[in-house]
Amino acid sequence: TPAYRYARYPRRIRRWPCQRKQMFVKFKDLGWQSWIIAPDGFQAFYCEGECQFPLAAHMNATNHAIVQTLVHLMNPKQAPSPGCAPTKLGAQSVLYFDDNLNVVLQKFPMMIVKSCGCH
Amino acid sequence: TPAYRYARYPRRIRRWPCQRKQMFVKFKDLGWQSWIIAPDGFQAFYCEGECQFPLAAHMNATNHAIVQTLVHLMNPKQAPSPGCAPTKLGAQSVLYFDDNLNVVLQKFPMMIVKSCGCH
Amino acid sequence: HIPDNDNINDINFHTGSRPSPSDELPIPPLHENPDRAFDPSPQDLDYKANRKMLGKKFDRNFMQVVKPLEHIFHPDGMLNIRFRKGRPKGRRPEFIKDFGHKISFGDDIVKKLGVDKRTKKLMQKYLWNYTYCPLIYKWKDLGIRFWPRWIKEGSCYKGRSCSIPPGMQCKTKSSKPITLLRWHCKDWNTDRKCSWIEIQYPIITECACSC
Amino acid sequence: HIPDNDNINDINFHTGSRPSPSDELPIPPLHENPDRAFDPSPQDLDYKANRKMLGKKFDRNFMQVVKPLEHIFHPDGMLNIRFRKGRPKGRRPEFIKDFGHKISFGDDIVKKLGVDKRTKKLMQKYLWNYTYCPLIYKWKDLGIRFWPRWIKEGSCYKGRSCSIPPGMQCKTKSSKPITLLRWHCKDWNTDRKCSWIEIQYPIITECACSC
Repeated sequence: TPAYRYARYPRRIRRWPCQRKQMFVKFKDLGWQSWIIAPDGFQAFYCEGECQFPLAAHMNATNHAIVQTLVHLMNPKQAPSPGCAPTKLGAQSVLYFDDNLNVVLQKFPMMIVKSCGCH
Repeated sequence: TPAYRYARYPRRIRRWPCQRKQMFVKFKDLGWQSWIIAPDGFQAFYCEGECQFPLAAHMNATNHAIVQTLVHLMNPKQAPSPGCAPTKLGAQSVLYFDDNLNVVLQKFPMMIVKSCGCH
Repeated sequence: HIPDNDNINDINFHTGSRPSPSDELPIPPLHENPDRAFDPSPQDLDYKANRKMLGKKFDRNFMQVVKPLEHIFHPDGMLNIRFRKGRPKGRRPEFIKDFGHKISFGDDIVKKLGVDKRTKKLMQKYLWNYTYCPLIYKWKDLGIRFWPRWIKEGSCYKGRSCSIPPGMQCKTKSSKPITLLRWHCKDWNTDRKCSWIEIQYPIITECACSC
Repeated sequence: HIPDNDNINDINFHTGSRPSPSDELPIPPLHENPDRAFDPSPQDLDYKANRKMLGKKFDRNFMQVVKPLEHIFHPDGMLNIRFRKGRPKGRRPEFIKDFGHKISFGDDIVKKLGVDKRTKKLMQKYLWNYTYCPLIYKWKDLGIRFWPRWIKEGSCYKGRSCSIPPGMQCKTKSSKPITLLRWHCKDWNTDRKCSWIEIQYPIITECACSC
């Protein structure tokens, strides 16, 4: 389908390799200040960028990503290149209203991107 | 930059949600028949699709993906939607030529996509 | 499916659209917005008024308004061990009670301990001590936006491995919440009136040996 | 940086462009292309010729050409335990040798075992048996493209937990390769001549208790 090809064959321009980028999240912007007491926001980061052959060592590519990269190179119609995704995530403590409307301090796992890679 | 916007704002068309798709890999197609004795290929699968709000339960979204989805919804310029990536990967046994040119049977982890999710 | 007792703040109500917490301890320190406008002023730190607000929930064993003496004498914490008759105080773990039974591999190979009852009890006592995971209590300053600001945190003793063979470590088993006051400005807007709200802070109360 | 001894097949030479194996055992079964054109024909299965090809590498303890009797009598495998003087044959583990020392928490709390040397040895022997992870040997048919096709695979006994407190399990510790023949058609092309090649197949030889 045309849309499919559209997504797969973007204009031949220079693209950034898979990397971690900043994304400061303000809970007020998400409408979450009603259930989150503290903090008021945090640096969550996100991952974005290309996963093209050859994959650099720091890309922490899985075996599957290495295979998919090569399949895409040999035949872009068969599969897209792997996605740039978090390889390591850290936790964040949050003071918030729980189900019983008590304000509790708890750990929220996998909130902050520590590193990105090709997956 | 125009390219950046290009990648972020694709044409408004119906897109498939994040899911697992088939990708049968023939080692001969990758030029790997010289170092891999067996098997001759395998079903590796891959992940592709959209991660848009609200994320369905089976998307196995991390906390970070939930946050990023909402940030993207509120302000697409600040971050893209999370990527569709493997959440579970399985191993594959391979008979291959090792560094010493012996043919050995070993387990190659994270070769086959078992499930996909938003990450 | 919207439940009858529809609580818009219920985290489960928003499954998929809100992040989920975990019960794991310890928790990383809360990250504080450095803007001092969000701090309580001296008049908000009145001991009598705040003490009255907490009421019975004030637990002097776990919270103090000024830097505790114990923190000055034991800045790295104090081991919380209590022994009774040479072994840890408290209920005997199941695996200690079961220790000494016949070992069997398959159908016909069986190995016994081969000692009298008294010696077996000595061994059980030794293993109980060996696998025991004591708590360490350490005073911590939570900062000016908490009242009282000093709390006694629990953590698990991490020295040698607590198992035979070695490999397992002492980790959190149980916790309980203590009640504190938190200075909060609604919507993080200093034009709004800020006030003290009651919050629950988790304290580790028990450790156990696990992988 | 291209090394002097440049081996184009060296997996490290292609880091990032080739998948990497792991040493973990056991390995999942090899997936076979079902096309029978890739099978050896009866004349390729000549015992004398193939036996000569393997030469000294043929190990009758671990490989057989026809279904072994042991497999008929013990289809679920056989426990491979050898005891000597009431405890497992082999070197005494370090943690058994060290067992019974004073337990200390911090500076001043010390707990002793409090038994005589003979009783301590009885206790060590018991714990050695308790934490012992025996091998299970089971014959497996690898299919017609391997020669010999029956091999004796090792696996780790998975019954009760092997640790005190419970939590750890018997897992692979060591392995060794056995040499077999594999029927291989170059480039998986049946127009090409197929032949037997020597391959190494990993057998688990030792298990140990771990998390």
